[in-house]
Amino acid sequence: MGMIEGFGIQGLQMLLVVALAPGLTGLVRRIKARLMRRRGASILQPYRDIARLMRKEVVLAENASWLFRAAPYLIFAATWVAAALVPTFATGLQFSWTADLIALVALLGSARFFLALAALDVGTGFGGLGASREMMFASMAEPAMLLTVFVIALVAGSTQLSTVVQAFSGPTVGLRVSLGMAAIALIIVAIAENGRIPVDNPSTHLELTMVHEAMVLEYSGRHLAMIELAAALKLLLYVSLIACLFAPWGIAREGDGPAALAFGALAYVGKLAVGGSALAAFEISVAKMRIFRVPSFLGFALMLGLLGTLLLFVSRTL
Amino acid sequence: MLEISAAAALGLLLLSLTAAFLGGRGAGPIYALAILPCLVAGGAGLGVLGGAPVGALTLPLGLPWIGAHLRLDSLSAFFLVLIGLGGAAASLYAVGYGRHEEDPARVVPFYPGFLGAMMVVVLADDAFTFLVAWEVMSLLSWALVMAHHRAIEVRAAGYLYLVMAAMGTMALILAFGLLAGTSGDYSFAAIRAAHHSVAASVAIAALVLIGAGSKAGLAPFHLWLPRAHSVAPSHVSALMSGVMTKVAIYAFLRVTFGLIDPLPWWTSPALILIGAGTAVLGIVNANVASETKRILAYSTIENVGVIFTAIGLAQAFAADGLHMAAALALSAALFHAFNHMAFKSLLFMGAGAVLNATGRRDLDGLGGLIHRMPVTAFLMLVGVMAISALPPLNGFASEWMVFQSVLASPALTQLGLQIIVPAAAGLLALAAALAAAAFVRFYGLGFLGRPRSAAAGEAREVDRFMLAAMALLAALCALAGLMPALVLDRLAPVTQALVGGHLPQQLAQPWLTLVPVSAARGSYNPLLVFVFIALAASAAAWVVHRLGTRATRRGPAWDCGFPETSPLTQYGAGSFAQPLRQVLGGTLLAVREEVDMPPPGDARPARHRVIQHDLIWERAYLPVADAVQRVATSANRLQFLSIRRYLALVLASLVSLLVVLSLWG
Amino acid sequence: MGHMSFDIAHLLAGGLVLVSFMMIYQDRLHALLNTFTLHALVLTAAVAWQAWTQGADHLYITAAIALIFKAIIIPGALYRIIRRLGIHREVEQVVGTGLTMLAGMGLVALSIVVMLDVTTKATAFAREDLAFALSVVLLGLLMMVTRRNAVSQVVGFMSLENGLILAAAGAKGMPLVVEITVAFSILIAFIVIGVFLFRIRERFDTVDLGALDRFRGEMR
Amino acid sequence: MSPVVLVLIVPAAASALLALLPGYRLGARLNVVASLLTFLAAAALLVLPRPAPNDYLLVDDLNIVFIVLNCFVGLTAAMFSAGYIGHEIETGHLSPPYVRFYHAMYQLMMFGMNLALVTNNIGLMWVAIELATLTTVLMVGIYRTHEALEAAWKYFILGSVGIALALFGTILVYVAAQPVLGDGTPSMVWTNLMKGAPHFDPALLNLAFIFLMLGYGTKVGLAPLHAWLPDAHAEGPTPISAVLSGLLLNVALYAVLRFKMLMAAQPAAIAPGPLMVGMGLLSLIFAAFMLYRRRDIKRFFAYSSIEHMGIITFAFGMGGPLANFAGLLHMVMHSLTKSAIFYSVGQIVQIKGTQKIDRIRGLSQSHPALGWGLALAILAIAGMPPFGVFLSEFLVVSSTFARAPALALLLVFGLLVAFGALLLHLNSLIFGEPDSPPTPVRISPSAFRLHMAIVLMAGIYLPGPLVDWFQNVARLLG
Repeated sequence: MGMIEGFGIQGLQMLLVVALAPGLTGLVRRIKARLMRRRGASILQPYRDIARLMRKEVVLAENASWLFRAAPYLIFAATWVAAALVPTFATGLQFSWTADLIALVALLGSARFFLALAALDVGTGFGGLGASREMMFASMAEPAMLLTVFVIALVAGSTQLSTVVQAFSGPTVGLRVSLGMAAIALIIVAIAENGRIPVDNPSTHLELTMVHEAMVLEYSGRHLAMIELAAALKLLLYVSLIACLFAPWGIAREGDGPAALAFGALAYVGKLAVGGSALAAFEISVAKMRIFRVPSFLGFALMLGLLGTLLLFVSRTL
Repeated sequence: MLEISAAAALGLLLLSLTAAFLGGRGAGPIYALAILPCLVAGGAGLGVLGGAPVGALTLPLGLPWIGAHLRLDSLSAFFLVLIGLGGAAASLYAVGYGRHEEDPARVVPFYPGFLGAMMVVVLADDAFTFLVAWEVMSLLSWALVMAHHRAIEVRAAGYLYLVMAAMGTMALILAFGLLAGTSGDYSFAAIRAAHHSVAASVAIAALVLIGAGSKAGLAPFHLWLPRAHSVAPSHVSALMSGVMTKVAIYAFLRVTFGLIDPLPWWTSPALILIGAGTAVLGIVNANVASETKRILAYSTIENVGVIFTAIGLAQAFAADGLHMAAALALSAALFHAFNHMAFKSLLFMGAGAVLNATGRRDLDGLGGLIHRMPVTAFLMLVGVMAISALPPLNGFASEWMVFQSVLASPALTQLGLQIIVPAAAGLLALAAALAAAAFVRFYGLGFLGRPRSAAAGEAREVDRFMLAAMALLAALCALAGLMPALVLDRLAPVTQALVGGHLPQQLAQPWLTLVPVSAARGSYNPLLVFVFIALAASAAAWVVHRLGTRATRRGPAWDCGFPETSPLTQYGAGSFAQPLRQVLGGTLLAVREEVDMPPPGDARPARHRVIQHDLIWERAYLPVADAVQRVATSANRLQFLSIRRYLALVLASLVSLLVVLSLWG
Repeated sequence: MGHMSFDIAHLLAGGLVLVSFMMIYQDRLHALLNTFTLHALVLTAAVAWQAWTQGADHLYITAAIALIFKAIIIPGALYRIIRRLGIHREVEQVVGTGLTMLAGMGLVALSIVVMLDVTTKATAFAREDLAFALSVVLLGLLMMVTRRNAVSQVVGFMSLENGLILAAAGAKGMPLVVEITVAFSILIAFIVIGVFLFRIRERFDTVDLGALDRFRGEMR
Repeated sequence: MSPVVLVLIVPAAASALLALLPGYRLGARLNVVASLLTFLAAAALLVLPRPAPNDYLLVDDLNIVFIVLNCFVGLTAAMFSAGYIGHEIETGHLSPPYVRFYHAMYQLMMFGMNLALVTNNIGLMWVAIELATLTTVLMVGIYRTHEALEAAWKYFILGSVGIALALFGTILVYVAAQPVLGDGTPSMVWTNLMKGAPHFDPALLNLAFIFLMLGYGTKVGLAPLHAWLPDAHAEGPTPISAVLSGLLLNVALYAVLRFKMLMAAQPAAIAPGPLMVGMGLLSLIFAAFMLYRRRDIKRFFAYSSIEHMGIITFAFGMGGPLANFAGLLHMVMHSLTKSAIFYSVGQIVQIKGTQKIDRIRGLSQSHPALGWGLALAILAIAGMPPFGVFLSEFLVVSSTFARAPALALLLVFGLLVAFGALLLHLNSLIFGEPDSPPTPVRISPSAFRLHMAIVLMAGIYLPGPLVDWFQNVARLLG
């Protein structure tokens, strides 16, 4: 593959994820609304929201520091770079080797780190509440995710996502208990990390139940737009990650022609739609849990991840 | 090179004597003078890592019949670089920090000697010289810890520290006793030449683990560390946490990878689990501690745990003959040691700067310092990002390497290890995530938000020496994070010597990517990640500012419409820790919370009390202390007997000896 | 002659052990001092007999010292002390007489076992003597341990020392015996003076431990 | 005149002279001068060719260590004593007649100890040790307080019983030697005994050794025979505490070592090692625990002396070139360090007017030189480098662990327990808020500094000839 072409695909993918992310959020909201017998807003509503926010004046708290103002961009950038690393419709991206799965987890961690710091910056009670809960969730979710990464990497012999996807789409992997566990763990982590029901409620503004929203309470205008976009990107990232790992069908290989690329893109959009619908369906069928039930929910993921690694060795040595 | 570094160490020791004669006067020049030998020694170490010949030297000192042997090989050189860098930065910092010392006569005379002793430890090539330097290092750092001796907790911390240090030294003496046998030749050359049985090797390794581990802060010998590190003057805390723990790691590596035959594989699970357990234990405590320097000290325990886990991995791989994997794990351990030196020193210096500016070390008395001390706050942000293992800084680079070496575990032949390694990796992942939580709390409460005390509200930025030292270390964190190849390539001779393999040359990889094994296995390019993030962030900012608006207005905080003016309504150290305390503290800390809620209509305030226990302290340390005291009390009755009873003792000993003799004969 | 001299030496040494037992048996100070005088007299006889059989004239000096100092001066001084302190009829054993006697028996048996087991090559003469001397030493120590009163402890110490003199006299041709006797006599004189001057009685041993603590300058 | 004779005559003559001379200043000076002369004579022994041993005097590699050390500490203690006594007279603790008596006794004690060390005759050795004991008894009781008399009395009675036991042991050695070496003096001469030892009755030697070990062991201060030692150290004048710890214990130990060599020369006899090892360990561990509850600073360091005598006895009991070397070195280092500690403590007690540990606080704040000096000395005695005690402890522990791990573990246990106690009291003595304003120190610290300099030097650099000599002695000890 030529250099220019590689850059092109890479750039295309980066733009694609940004472009699709609000759409996915909108889709989920829409389906949720329909399932609850509401009409719901258009799928495009998140785009409109973001555009509107961008044009609005920012109201900064008096004692907000530069960190508060820089954080939205950093959060967005980190999430975006992470999202760009996940193969969406094609593997063998030009810069896929810059970071692997572990780095991807860490990039998301960076975004969260800055978000939590920003939440503490103004010095309100809600900011601290959100940040402390978020970090508590993260301290369970991140190791769970890393353990699933280990399962995947041990099966595929690599932490490089392109390599992993190629390996998984090949015939050698087959069906494995460990991978199943890893998939469930990853889904749980995805729910928690994106602040979906039952862990958090993305649409709540009831103070005591919120986590993510509590952290961004002081943001407004373009800053809030960046954060909303980052949140949407994160959801997209997780869905694409789960899709490319556990449903690697249709992804264009390195060196495939434009037809394969087009098919890959189509398949990708399809997978997003399916993932979004599944999420929506799941969200309306469960109730939000109490805050201190969440750790055991995430602990379950952690256990699954650990069990996955253990079973991997047991089943292989048997 | 050896001569130069030995001269540097000697120079530092002499500087100590000079300072002792000056009795606390001339602190600034002495600290400034201490920088030079550190740089020289660090340079000499770099020289050896860069291929200068290994030097050896015998001085007619120490143990009379063998003399004092010194040797500078690649392992020593690496740690010498570490000491040199950490020491130079701490000394530069101290030029400024030392001005505010209330009683410099209790700090300055011990400080250069402490640095010098650490250098001698890594240079020593015989057991006696090693132990003397080791103990002098402990002793001088103890004296430094006792600098503010008027506070009872300082004395208690110093006591615990030196007793634990003595215990560690005893373990090392026993280990060297086994190593040298009865011949009395304690030089490392003779020890290397001797053969040790497997049982002896394992016993030696266990003793060294106790000896070096207690100095490094390995659980369950870690309890002195948060106490002592947090009460020492801050530049000393930086050295103790950043550098002295590394000297302890050096000791462990020196003995287990150099002086004894390779250990059997079944010793490594113990090491790995102790390391991983230490990491989690340390960082959980860091999450609930409420003093800045104590949080940092607990985090040191975590990082030491990570390093020991990596060393355990290296040992497991080496025992299986997997030299490449062993080299990867060992490189990860050493790289992490290097990184920890950089960011932990930086963080302690920052905590010291805050202490200096506000007089507070409790998070509940800080806040808002990002406005009052912008430079310190920025440098500390680099530090907390590095220690929280966030890309593209150095903490993540070494953490990443540790995980990469975990992923080499399928090559291991023992099922037990195959199972334990990922489990330990899970613990490390937990520790890493908890570290991020701890440092969000640390930074968020300390530097962000509104000041929680008048002192924090009136803080002033510290002087340029302190800032320069912190800036240097922050730059080091960034450099080692963005171009890990610069450090990793220097490690090749070390890993080659210790485990017989080394990583491929990293500087030669395209785009300066970090490729430990092969590109297909996993690679990470911090430079590009950094560039991407920077580009993405600035592109986003540009687009937003271009398409949207730049308008900004300042107003009161929103806070759901009910902004509260008192800074005490912010989250504090206890409240931020509450979720994690609730989740993890139940078992690890035996936390209990008591809420006293007045009935409706009652005007008295509600009370919330957290009862927290350190189980290791209560179940392991206090019983020992109690037992000693009990025995002492009952033995003490013998002080108050009458002469008749003393005579009865004499008669009893005489008769029993005679009976023994008659039975024997 | 050889047999006869051995028998007499044996008899006298055995007599000394017997008197030691009598001393342990005494529970009144006055009677104890009387018995000790007897102890010193038997020692004098034993040493004089050794001087005669060994032909060692310097042992006569030892015998004389034993007679004059131990049988006359010291008991006399101690009589005065106990009368002045008014304790001459006091019962002051810590352990009951029977038990003490039993322990004494054990000690004698022990010393005989140890000695007989041991000195197969030495002359029977020295061997028997040493066994008895060791018994006297141990019994003296036992007496110091089982008595509460300073005076009877001094007596115990002196009987211990008598055993040493017996041993030294029994060792054929041992030099410095006289010097040692003199040295010990000085020691005992010191002790007696100490008892006399400082009224050690209450400090030597007392039931009141609180008082002891005060004296030792260190409270519990 | 041979230096050996001088070592004996100078103190004896000085004692007589001091008994006659009035005036404590003159007496103190003369005391120092006499000690200096004695020390010079002892030093001359090192250099000059040694006299051949005769029936009464013997100078060999072993006892020369003790003699030189003895005379050196005797000298520095006399120097310290001069300042100390001056202060005691000023404050009225002592009256001039008592001081005259004190000085005379001091030299008499030196005479007794030197005699015990140079004599070639085990009977004379016994007499000399008794003499040294008696003189120290008198000096311990010199303050004539209840406590001092009590301590002196205890020392006296326990010492007398010990001496009696030692005498019985000496008689037994004679009885064992007499069939081989003949009647009379030859059978009590050390050099003859060593030659004849292989033919002695082993069983008699066994019995003798038990009595000698217990008898002289009482003087060494080994548990459970130690009871006199803490009180005697605590209640006597501090120079005498220094001399007791630094010298008298060594002299008794010397006697034990001599008889240990004798035992070793007869292979059929029981090995003396286990008994010494056992008593050494018992003393170490017992004293280590006793250190915790001490409230009197001098008694505290007295227990530390018991602890160290335990270590030394242990080392000699283990035997072998490394352990013997270590034991010898440890003995020298302990003497120097402990007497230095007592010099320092003497000043502190005079400044603070109390021996109670909890009334002495924050010395590093109120008297920096004195406080840091004491801190260094305590750390030195606790076995911290770069002081000499560390070298010997390192050798004892490491060499023992390679031979008898269990014993080494016990040893380490005792050392750590003792370390904990030493540090505990160091913390309260040296650090914290001082409870009284600084008062000037008047006694010159030269004796203290001299000792500490030597101890520091030994920890870093031991001169080659000294090492050769010590190694030679270590070989002699077997």
